[in-house]
Amino acid sequence: MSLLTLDSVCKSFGSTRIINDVSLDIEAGEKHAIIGPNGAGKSTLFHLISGRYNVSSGTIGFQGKAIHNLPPYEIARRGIARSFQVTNIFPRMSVFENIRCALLWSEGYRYSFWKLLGRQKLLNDKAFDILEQIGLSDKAQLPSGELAYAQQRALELGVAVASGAELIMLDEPVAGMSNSEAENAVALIRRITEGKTLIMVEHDMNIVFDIADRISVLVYGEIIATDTPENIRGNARVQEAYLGEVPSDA
Amino acid sequence: MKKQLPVWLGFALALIVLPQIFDSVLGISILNQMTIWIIFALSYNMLLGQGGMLSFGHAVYFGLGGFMSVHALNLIADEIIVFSITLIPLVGGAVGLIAAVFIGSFSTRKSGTVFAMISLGIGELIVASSLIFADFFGGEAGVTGDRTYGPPFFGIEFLQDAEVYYLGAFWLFVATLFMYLFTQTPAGRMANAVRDNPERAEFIGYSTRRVRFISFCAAGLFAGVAGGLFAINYEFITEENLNALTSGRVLLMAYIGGLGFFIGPIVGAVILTLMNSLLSNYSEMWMLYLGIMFLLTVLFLPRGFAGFIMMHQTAWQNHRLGMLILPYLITAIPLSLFLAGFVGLIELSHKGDDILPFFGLSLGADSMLSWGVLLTLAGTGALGVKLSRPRLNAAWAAANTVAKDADGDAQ
Amino acid sequence: MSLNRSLYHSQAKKNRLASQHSLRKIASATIGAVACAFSLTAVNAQEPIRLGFMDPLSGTFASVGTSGLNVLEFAADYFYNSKGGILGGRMIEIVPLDNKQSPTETQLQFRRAVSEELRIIFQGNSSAVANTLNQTIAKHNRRNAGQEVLQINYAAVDPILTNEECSFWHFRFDAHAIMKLDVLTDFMAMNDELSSVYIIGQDYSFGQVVAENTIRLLGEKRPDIEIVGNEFHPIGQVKDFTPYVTKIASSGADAVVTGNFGADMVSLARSIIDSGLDVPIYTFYAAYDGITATLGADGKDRIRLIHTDRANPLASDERREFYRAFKAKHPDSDITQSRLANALMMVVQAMEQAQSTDPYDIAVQLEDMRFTSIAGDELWMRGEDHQLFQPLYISKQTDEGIEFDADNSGFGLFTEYEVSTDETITDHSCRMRRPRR
Amino acid sequence: MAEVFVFATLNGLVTGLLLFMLASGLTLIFSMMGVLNFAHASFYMLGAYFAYTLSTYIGFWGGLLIAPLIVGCIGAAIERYGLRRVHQSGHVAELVFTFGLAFLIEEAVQFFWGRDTKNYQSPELFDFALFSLFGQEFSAYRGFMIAIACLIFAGLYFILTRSRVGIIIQASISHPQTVANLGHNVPLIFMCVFGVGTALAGVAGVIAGPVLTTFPGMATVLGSIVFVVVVIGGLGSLPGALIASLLVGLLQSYAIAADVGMPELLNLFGVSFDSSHPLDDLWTLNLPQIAPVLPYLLLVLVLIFKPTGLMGNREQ
Repeated sequence: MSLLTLDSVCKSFGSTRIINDVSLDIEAGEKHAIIGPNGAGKSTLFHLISGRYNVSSGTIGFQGKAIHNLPPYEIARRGIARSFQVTNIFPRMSVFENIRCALLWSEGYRYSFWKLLGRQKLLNDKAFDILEQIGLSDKAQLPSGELAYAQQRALELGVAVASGAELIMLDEPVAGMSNSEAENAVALIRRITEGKTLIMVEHDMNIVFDIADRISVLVYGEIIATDTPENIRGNARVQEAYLGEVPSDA
Repeated sequence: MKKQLPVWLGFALALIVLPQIFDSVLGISILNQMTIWIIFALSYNMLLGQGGMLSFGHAVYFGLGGFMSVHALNLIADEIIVFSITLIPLVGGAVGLIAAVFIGSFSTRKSGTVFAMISLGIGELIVASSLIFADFFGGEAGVTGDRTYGPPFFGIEFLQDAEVYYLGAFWLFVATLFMYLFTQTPAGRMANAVRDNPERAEFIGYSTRRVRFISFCAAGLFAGVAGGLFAINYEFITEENLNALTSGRVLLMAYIGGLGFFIGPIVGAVILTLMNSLLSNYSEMWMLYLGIMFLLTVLFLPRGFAGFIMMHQTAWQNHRLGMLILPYLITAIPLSLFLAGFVGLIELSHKGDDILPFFGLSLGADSMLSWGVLLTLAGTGALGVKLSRPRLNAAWAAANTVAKDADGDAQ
Repeated sequence: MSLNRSLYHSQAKKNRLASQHSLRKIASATIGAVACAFSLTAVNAQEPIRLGFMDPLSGTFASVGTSGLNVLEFAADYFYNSKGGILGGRMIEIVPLDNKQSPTETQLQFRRAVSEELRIIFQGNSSAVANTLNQTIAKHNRRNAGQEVLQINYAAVDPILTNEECSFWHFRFDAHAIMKLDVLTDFMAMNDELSSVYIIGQDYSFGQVVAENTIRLLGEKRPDIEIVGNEFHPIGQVKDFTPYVTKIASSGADAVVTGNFGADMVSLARSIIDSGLDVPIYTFYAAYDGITATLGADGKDRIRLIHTDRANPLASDERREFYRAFKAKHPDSDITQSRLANALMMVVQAMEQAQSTDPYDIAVQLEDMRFTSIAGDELWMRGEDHQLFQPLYISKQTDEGIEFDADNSGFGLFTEYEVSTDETITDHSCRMRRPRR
Repeated sequence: MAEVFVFATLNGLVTGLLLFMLASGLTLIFSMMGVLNFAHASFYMLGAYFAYTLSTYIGFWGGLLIAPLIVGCIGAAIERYGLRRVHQSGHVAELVFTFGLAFLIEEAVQFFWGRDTKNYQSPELFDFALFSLFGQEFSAYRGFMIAIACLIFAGLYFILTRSRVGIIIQASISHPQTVANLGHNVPLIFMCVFGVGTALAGVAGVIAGPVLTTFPGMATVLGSIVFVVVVIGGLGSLPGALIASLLVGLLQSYAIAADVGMPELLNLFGVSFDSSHPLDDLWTLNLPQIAPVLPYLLLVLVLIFKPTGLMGNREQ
């Protein structure tokens, strides 16, 4: 059985249909990339899966249970974590606090107001481990709003993966990075999604073909193809609809 | 926590020693006000500073807690219940909590303007009902009680304000400690996260509404505790203690003190209490000064007085604070000249036929010379500040740039 | 002597001191400062008698408080300080205590008063404040024997202060609301053409006392007068009184009775005038502090007040002199409450009789004191409930026959009806607990 | 009964339109700048006081012309030297700034004009009854107030829908960033809009001062109600502001006129309580008594069930 199942998902804003009858199955452990021209609805699709938007029709199932139209926190608790295209962290809190907050729910702390965080050795160690992984341990006490851009992106990733979610969704994780920064980021993504399921939206085709096991192509709100990287490269419809518009820096 | 032990010990010591220094009736009275306002302002900061919820009706929880506490005092006096006076703040806290649970259940769904407006509306509704339900709220005269009837606490009957002070100081210490500890818990930290970025908080598994609700309830609880202390201290409470003026005042305290810092509201409460009780004895215009000070703070010290102190952290860490002392002093002299002149002008324009004693001078409103002296004073001061600014800015830059270099070297 | 006195003032009263023309000029200021140091040591032997004056001196209600303070300070200077002081040459010093008309601030200012050893506190505005102060003083005096404080209430009219809640430490120099209403309804009852009355008031204790007792008293005196409306509105929150006036108009009332004060009074009167409703307004607080000026010609013959001081024409030259002197010093201010002068003079007389400034001794002397005011009125402080009895007057706003106007507007109060001291005496329900000495 | 109804409607209309004059400026400012101006009613008060002072020299009409200009200039200056600076510290800081401003303006008014009520009179030109109905007069001045308010609404509507400036402003309401990208001087637009918004409040003050009494508390009495109106109407919606203004005005006016209360209501259901009941105050509650709080009740209900307000589509 698939880990994530989208069945005839539609989303309209007013009379404009952004996502049209999308069906998709993601297997556990799969690294899946979604590509498509600007405005194709990739981010909207992410928002539908992660609960930021409600679907207009269709269903989304995760581990066999329907999750569409649940609030984001319910979906997050079931094991879907995501990052954002525009850095979306807690700017006035320290880097360490960002990661620790991202860990809290999965570590079972819920809304407790009787436990002192300073005393939770296991939790703090875990947060430091993640900081180590994303290479920010020396900036642990800095307010995260003061980090450099690439570091903020790294933190963005860290916050997304901290909860140890089964499914990780990354929205353009390397957008706006220099080549060397992007390389580091890809290595980081590989490392932290080891053994997890990954869905990724990305414009950089090198990275997409490098990481992904399967690729879906979204054009005007419809998936026109889902296949392995090799087959997608050879798909005529994809060529026609999309590849001509690949950004030049790809 | 261990690192902060000296701070807490110092705090406790200060609470014990202060009434020995300021031991007049007035001194004790001001200290008592401070204990109440500090708790209240800290509880407000849980909402705005830590939770990002701007409330225009926080006095509701303070006032309701206070009203119930006075009623509790009366029940004790009538021997209907047996309860120690020392625990009255718990009554206030419980009432504050209950009210917050009820109101928070629908008001915390959104933050921002919607929350602010609901808090304003609820505040007005409660104030209005306080005048309608005269049996419970006592109309505009309020309700009175007497704190001396309960079972004595180790022989203390709380006849004097000084005895009440120590009770208040105890509760202040406890409440401050708990409010501080709250910031160190998952719920407290998530409140910060929701303040910073409610959207992201949802995607890491937290319902922002629930997080806000918990902060809101905690803030209501401690506001109620402050209300309970108010009841013990003044033995009465009126509608004005839950109206918009009181809500505005606690907002002022928290903001002037500095929202981003735990200690901020404490600083703000101390400053405003002093201004309110002392300044008003010297000038009818004290509210004008308060308003000006508030606006200047918002304009130039967006992080409040605590923020201003914290600005010097970098310089301090790198032992460059000394560089700033002289420039500060140089600016302070013309600044105080300007302030003296400015205040003099305001006071003089309101003297009518009376004479304004001004540093040994007697100024009269109908003497051009008087106006001239003050205008010159203010003018020279302003000019002096303007001239000394570049030097201060340079010194500031130096103290901090050097600090950054040292930082870079260390790496 | 005169120089010394004024200098002493500049020291003691901090920034609120009496003006002395000789001192206005900066040139003399330095000399003044030096002389000040001398006069201080000289005065120490003759310590001043310090009296607290607690009323709103900042904020919205401040105009009422400051005008009271002007009168009290002036009276102290005019009657005593300029004549060599009291109790063998001691000056009277008035210490202002700004309670911002808030019960909470009243408590804070009371503690300040205790701190500064002020043992006699004059207070008037707001019954809520008076009640708070009454209870605070009662508690304080019980808990601090030997440091008692005395409350001289010159304007708060809530009846309970000399009835259920009466206290040995409280003396009222104003007539309470029911006494005033008794006279007001007598006056209304005399008007045979009056057949219906509309009552409107602020929704708080005084407003309710007015409504309740107007209905009761008119019912006793003129059962034929119909009460066509009894309306309460929230205090200080009404933007526009026109909707209320519409109701008054449609009720067909011949007269309106209200206990409103401040902006609520002005707005109500304005709305009544604007809607062309030609009915008299019987009221308590519709003069001075800008109100007379604002209503001006529109209020002529329409506003009728019940009050304790005879307005124009003044009865005695002594009072005329006092008014003139006050006006010379405070051209923009009026003597809004000459009760304050009565209260001060009676307190001073009590001090002189007891040769003491102790509140207990003063209180004992004040009880059952009879006193002739500068207006020539006979006053009696009843010992049983500490309520002062004095003649009561009903006056109307007009510009005819006005010797002393209000707000320099040309309009003032002209007395139409008066009731002698004896006729105002009413029963009381006070069961006073007297401290043992 | 009919006369009460007619006059209640008229009174509600006057109050509602007065509220609208304030609410329109507030809405304009909010739409453009995202700032809920707490001090808006204070500018209304300033308008009344300036007009009072001017009217003693150059008469009412001079005041009507000049006072709003002065108020607008003060508003623009405050935007330029105050709000713009605070803007960097975020929305809470802005809200708090205007909150402090309201406080300061009230103190400043007391400082310059004193605490007494001011004898600010409507012009003699209007000292007649516009019409008389059931023996009650409707003063010409109130008619004048209605006319001015309608004029303002028409003017605003025309400017917003027909002029170039209006198109820019409309665009800024829906797409503030885009307008800046199109090369318009947004700070200048902000300053002007704030100036115009406060000047509108000034106009309201000038014409309301004579009937609603010019005193230092006049801003407080109106201040939060205007706020309530704007929020109920939907933040940023001018039609919403108009509807909410009239709604609140009429609601209060009818509530005062209606002599019904809990006793009548309970009697309908055949329930009665004796007066010694502890909740006596609740059972004897009547509508006129709670009229002034009805807007707040409405506010809370609207916010709970439709947080965007009646006509709004933006959530702040």
